[in-house]
Amino acid sequence: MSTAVLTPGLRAGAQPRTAAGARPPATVLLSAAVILLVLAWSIAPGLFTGHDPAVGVPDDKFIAPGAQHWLGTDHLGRDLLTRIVHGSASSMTSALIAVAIGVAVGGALGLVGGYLGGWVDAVIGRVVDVLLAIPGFLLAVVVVTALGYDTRNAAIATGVSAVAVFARLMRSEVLRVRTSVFIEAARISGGSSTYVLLRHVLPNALRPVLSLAVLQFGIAILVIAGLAFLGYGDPPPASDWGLLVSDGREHLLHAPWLVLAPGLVIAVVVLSVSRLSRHLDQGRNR
Amino acid sequence: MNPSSALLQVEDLHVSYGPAEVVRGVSFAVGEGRALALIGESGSGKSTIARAVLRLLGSRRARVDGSITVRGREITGLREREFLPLRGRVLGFVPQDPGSSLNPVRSIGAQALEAAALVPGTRSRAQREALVVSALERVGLPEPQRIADSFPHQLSGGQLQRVLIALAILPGPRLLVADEPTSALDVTVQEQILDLLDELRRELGIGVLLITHDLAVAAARADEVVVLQDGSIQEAGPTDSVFTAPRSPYTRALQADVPGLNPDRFAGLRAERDERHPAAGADLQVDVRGISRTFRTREREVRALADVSFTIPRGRTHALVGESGSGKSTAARALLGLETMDAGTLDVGGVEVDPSDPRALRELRRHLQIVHQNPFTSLDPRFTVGRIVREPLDLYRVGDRAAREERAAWALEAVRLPERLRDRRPGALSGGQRQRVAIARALALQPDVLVLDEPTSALDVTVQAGILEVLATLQRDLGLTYLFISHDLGVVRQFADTLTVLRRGEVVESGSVEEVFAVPREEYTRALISSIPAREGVGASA
Amino acid sequence: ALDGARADGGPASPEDDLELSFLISNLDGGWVPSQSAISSYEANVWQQLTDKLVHTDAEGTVSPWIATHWEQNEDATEYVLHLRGGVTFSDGTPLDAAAVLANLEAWAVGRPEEGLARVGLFPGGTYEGAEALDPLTVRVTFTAPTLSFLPTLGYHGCQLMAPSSLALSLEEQADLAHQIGSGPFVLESWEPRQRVRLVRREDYDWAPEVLGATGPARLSAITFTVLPDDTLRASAARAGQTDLAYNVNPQVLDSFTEAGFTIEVPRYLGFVHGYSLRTQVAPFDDVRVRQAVTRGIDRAEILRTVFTDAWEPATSWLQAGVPETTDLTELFAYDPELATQLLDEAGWTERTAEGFRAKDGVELGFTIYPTPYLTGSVPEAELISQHLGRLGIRVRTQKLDIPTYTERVTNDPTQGVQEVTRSFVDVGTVAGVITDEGEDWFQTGSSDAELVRLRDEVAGAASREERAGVVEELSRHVLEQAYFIPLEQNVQRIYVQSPQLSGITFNAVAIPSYHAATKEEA
Amino acid sequence: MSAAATETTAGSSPAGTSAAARTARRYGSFALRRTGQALVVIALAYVLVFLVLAAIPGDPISAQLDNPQNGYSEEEKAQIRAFHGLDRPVLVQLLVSLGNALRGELGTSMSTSQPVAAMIGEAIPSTLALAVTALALAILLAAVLGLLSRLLPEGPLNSLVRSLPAAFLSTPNFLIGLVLIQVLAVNLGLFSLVEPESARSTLVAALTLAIPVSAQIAQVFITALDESSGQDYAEVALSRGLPPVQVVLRHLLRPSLLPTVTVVGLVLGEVLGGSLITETIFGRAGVGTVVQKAVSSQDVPVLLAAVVLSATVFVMVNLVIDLLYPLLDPRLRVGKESR
Ligand SMILES: Nc1ncnc2c1ncn2[C@@H]1O[C@H](COP(=O)(O)OP(=O)(O)OP(=O)(O)O)[C@@H](O)[C@H]1O
Ligand SMILES: Nc1ncnc2c1ncn2[C@@H]1O[C@H](COP(=O)(O)OP(=O)(O)OP(=O)(O)O)[C@@H](O)[C@H]1O
Ligand SMILES: [Mg+2]
Ligand SMILES: [Mg+2]
Repeated sequence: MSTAVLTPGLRAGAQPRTAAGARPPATVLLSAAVILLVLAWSIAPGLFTGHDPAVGVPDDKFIAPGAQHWLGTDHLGRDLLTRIVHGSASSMTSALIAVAIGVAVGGALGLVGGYLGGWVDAVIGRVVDVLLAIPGFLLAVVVVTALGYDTRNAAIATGVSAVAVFARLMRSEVLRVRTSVFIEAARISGGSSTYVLLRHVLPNALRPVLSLAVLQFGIAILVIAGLAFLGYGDPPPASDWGLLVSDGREHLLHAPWLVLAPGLVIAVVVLSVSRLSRHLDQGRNR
Repeated sequence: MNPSSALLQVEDLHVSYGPAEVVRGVSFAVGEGRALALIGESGSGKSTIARAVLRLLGSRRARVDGSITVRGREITGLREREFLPLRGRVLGFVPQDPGSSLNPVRSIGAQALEAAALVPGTRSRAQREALVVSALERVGLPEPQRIADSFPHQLSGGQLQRVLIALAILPGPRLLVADEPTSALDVTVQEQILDLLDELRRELGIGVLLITHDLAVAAARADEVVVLQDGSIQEAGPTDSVFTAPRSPYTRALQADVPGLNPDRFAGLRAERDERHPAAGADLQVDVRGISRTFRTREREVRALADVSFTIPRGRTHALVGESGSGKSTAARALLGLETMDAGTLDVGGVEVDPSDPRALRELRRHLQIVHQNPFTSLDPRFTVGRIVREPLDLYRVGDRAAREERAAWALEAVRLPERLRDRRPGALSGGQRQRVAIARALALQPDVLVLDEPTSALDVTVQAGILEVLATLQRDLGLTYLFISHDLGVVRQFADTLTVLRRGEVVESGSVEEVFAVPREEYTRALISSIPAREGVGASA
Repeated sequence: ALDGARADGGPASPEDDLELSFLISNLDGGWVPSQSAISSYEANVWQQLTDKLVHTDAEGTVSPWIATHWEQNEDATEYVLHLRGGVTFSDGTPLDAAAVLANLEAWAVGRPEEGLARVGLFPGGTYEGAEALDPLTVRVTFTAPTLSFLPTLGYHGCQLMAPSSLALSLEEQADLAHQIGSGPFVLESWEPRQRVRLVRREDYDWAPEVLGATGPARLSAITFTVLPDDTLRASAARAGQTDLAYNVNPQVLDSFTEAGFTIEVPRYLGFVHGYSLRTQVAPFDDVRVRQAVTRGIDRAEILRTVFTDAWEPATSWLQAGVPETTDLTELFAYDPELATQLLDEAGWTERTAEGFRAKDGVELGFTIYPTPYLTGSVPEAELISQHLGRLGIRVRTQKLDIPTYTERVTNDPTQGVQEVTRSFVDVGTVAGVITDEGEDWFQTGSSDAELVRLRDEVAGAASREERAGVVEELSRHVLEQAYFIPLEQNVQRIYVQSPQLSGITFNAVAIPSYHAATKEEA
Repeated sequence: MSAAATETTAGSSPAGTSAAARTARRYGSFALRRTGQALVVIALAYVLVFLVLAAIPGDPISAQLDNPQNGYSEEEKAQIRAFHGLDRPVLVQLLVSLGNALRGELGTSMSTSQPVAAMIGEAIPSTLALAVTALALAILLAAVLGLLSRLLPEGPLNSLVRSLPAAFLSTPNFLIGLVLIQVLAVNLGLFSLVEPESARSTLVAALTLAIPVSAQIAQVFITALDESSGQDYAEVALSRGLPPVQVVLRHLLRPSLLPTVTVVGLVLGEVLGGSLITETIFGRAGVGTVVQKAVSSQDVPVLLAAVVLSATVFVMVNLVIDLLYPLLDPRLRVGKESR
């Protein structure tokens, strides 16, 4: 207890924000550009390449990257860049599906568990523990086995394996928000339980969940690529990025670009996504 | 004072974090065995100066210009390696928050031995252990060995602060920089620590640079005072002259806002109120009878309230006073029906509060609202100011939309928040502004009773004075009834009509403010009253 | 388990210490001879551990091995085999007439009640019995003319095992250590599904003359290591970490040739690589669709793109090496116009939104499951899908692994396309696959009278000359009906060999023998 | 438990003894509770995986039975299905299977007829070697990155160190593996592809797995170090004259260990899951390969056992980590003895 005369305790947080509106760092802009490019690839692949992704010129097989084929050609003479561009839609949508499942199912579980508490929370908590205990990739493999091999199912499997992470984060966020004074204030202002949950708890808990969703989008690309690599994705001539690496792998010895190019595209996209996610996350803490 | 003999001499110091300059041309000197107090509101640059002196700004991307000399040696240009021997051995540091200033996962002894190892000439472990024990004894810790074996979380704040002082004086520094060394501690402990610093200063001839926000501390403990505002010096000089004859308007304003120095600040407003809403014949708005509540957790049992009773007539202010954990907030929450009581009844506006009946509670809260202590967490960061204030009106479906807008505008005006802030979110408001928003929200429903749970204790004196003024004016105009919770008796004396002093959930004393202050019956109350800053001599200007 | 202990005991001289390392994709088939002797994988091991009665080479020529000479009666129902003397199994028991009788019994009849199947290709249907005329002479009799008997003795299923091994139960036989042969190498140690190590048998002296070497093998040991991944085996070979890598992607072979490696793509007797079509399954119930498919495939482009110069075009549905094969290329040569015309005639004239042909709202299309047994079958299917796509046929491809393939394709009668990579040593085999008195590849049952007639004539032929004519007639019928779509000469086994290796020979079914092989030290 | 604790602390003051005993008893009940929870999670994982796998259409036995070439009669098929328990309702199958598992019987593989325990048992050493090496490498890598991020002065080098984890995490591990094989084995001949279980090969495979895993540990470690370096005690230690390196080693390391150890437990899942791809790339005959084969042949008993084994390892390691917390952080030692 002190005789507060001039403010004790409060730190920099007391100052109104001044840095708001500053331009994001260059790496973030670059990441955003990469993601925009890939989105554009997914929406209108035809704009970016003049080649056919499925039918190549067989006599032009294994041409090394150069002026004519920027990323070279594959074993059937198809332009690799074209295949990557055309494969992005499938890679992106499947990652989106995975994240959507994770956010929707995991978010709902976390929200309900965190807000209601009690036995509901205990039951949900155990389910989440179980999902968490099974290594994610293994769980995805099991689920995709049960559903059948194709990219959509791989996406669903990836989503299922991400449910636990989202549920946990959502729950802890809800717990954090739920104990905030403004929640009590809303109750005192006459808000019902549902009103408080939907208008105050959910929106305030969502931000970190969304930034995790962005991060998870990148991870989903990797997991789905991994599944495709093991052969649990769409069959050829689909050109999912993981499949491209998996196919190109047979030619690693004499046409290494078939592995490196799609592999690096995956890496760059995921890196951009995670940079963006980190930026969003910082925005929250600022 | 002869500058060349000064222990620490700061000359035209400028510090900026990035583009923002936060210390502008500050100069002062601390001599051997002398104490200099650096006072100023939050963010005025006090800690920054301390860090500049100790060269702890390294990791903060700060630019430092000007000159700092320690015993005549310029230190601003020194290389890190050359400065290292000065740290601890010449310049000691006592931090503000003892709870977080010791590594929680290492024992006190381990950290003390590490400090002892830095003292030149201590080779053997036994020597170091002896040093540690004697330093711990020197700061008045009775069982040094037990202390050394403990981990920080096993000691109280006062003990920890003593440990930190012991660690600071262990290498025999010439100057101690103490950055708000007592503001995290209880009143009674505060005095002991300050006494200890005084004693060390006298006996060992150590110079002290004391940073504080507490004018009373500065007045009582320092030889000289430097008043900072916004990084520049407003006033500097011997303590007596600064406090008795402040020259700068800022210092004068500062003094005027200190509740303890101006007990009658709101006397005028309250007199008008008494005229408009005479006390005689006013019905009881709040009637609390014999409430008790005990919290039981796995670990322990806490008696938060034990047979507490008080009443508040319409249009008056009742204060609940007591140290932290004495049950003040629990009583307030009980009134709002947020907490069930083990025993006793609470009536608000003649209706009994029943926490188990949601509809009755909803009805109750139309007439009874609360303003929370912390303005930083009591507002939804995603809502705009306008929407926050309108929310209770929307939820209670008061009038049509236009009427609600109007009512919200009225509430914002009542707390003197400028119109332009309506579309901002809490993140873009200062603490004082946020607290006004919280009050406006509580006012929007035009309740009869407001519970104010330490509404200003997180705020600056100046801001606090403004808020209290708003509240006093509202009471005068609307005849509101306040339950005012505070641990600051200075504020209570200015603002409340009656008070109840709580200690560990029990009523220690109650009555009208005048009576209690004039003749406190209990020792506890006396200690609380004596902690109001310097009334004798200094406060004469009020 | 004997790892490290040399079987022959004596110290080997340095130049004698040549070891061969062999990388193989799997050894999952187990070691019961009737189950795995004809496997593309285990056969590589069996061939070094065991001998055969005769040697059949890639042209189908039969030459002596354990049988030094033989006689055959007029109508090919009775054979007398004369055995080489002094041959012993590695456990010391003699390989004499009694042992041969035991083996014949196992090949022709087996012990099905104990789970021990007979050897599929051995003409068990007409086998009557065998007797020992003396310790080194055996007479084998058949109920009907059986021309395939002699060449089949050189087939990898007909390997000579010690009678003691043959007598073991199914479970006991699963242990490779119990399998005693008379071959140039003997087992030293093995780990299930991972590794087999063989060492030279020092007293071996009965190699077939055609191999061009006598006495014990030149190599002192062979280690077969399982590395399931094609790319890894190729990389290991390229890095010089193995002498031999089995089955790599044909498309990487050119780069190996450039780097000086020897590539062996032994062709064998059997069917060419191709698709057999099930005529009960739409759209293959229409001969015009089948013909359009076979005419729509640009085989030349497949050869250029997917394979190397070592591959050759198919000339019939039988490998060119089979003596009875004649060039029937004109019956299935690439002719997109003709294909278009056939599809139009068959009524597939509607078009779907994606541009594929349709009839009565049903899209014209099918799925190919590229066989996991053959590297290169996936890109090949992709190309075929492109070729037929140009005609308006939608061809989906789905890559499966071996077990799923077995379940979803081989065992599923509703799959229209079956990829064929089958070997045989005697053309008589075809009689066993084409109708319901056999595997009924085309699902015609006995409905195609012509097919039934040709089957009976092939099966009943008593002379090779007479049979050759029937085979040509049969082939013509199969190709005209487009029951079978030939793709290219089947190369089921690809051996990438280090340039230091030499003296390797392959038999009729492209299984290598390392008896005469040697290796220059690098 | 409490009795033992009392004995070991005998000799100290009576008050101390009872406090220590109380602490020990509390720790004991905490440990028991956590262990119980862990067992429940494992059992639930079994049930969950069983139910998911029950959804798979078909099984190897039916596939074999339904092969027309085998020509089994319906009666024979039913008999054989009954023998394998395939005719019973899923819930009964689950209970039987769970009961067997509790008795340590994992059943036999549907595709190879080998005992599941043996199949997985043979594969464990390879995976264990891979996982342990990978985890050790990951921790090492993360430790180096974390310490560098604190010890290097601010500047491009420090930024590089801090951006490495994100880059590591973004690179698909199959890409890393393939490149390592190409460069280290094929181009430089540093290890033999023919002996995937050799020490060198294991090291490279482990590196493949360790890179993305280390990134996650490093991220948490760096954040934790940054966080503790922003704590008052770090500044106070510095003001006492402790050299910055010593501040990092003595004051920042221990408090950062708690979140780091936690994440090490969590990334174990990545290690186990990632071994699937790594084993495939390097041709190792580990549990991952067994799982792959089981997946493709829909060999439910094997898959079930492998997944539950992974879950068990995960849960157990995390249990141990949970039980270790009080040792790492005295604040978590239940009960405050002195004040
Ligand atoms: N690391 C930093 N980076 C940027 N700005 C900073 C930093 N530290 C402090 N500031 C700003 O510098 C100004 C002075 O801060 P300082 O901590 O010295 O104030 P103070 O007088 O000690 O305040 P308080 O009484 O709240 O402790 C404030 O406006 C603060 O927001
Ligand atoms: N929900 C609860 N469960 C357990 N103990 C509680 C609970 N709420 C309050 N307490 C305890 O009851 C006592 C009184 O708490 P209360 O918040 O009323 O104190 P206070 O006087 O408002 O203190 P402060 O000045 O710190 O706000 C404290 O010891 C507190 O720890
Ligand atoms: Mg400060
Ligand atoms: Mg309180």
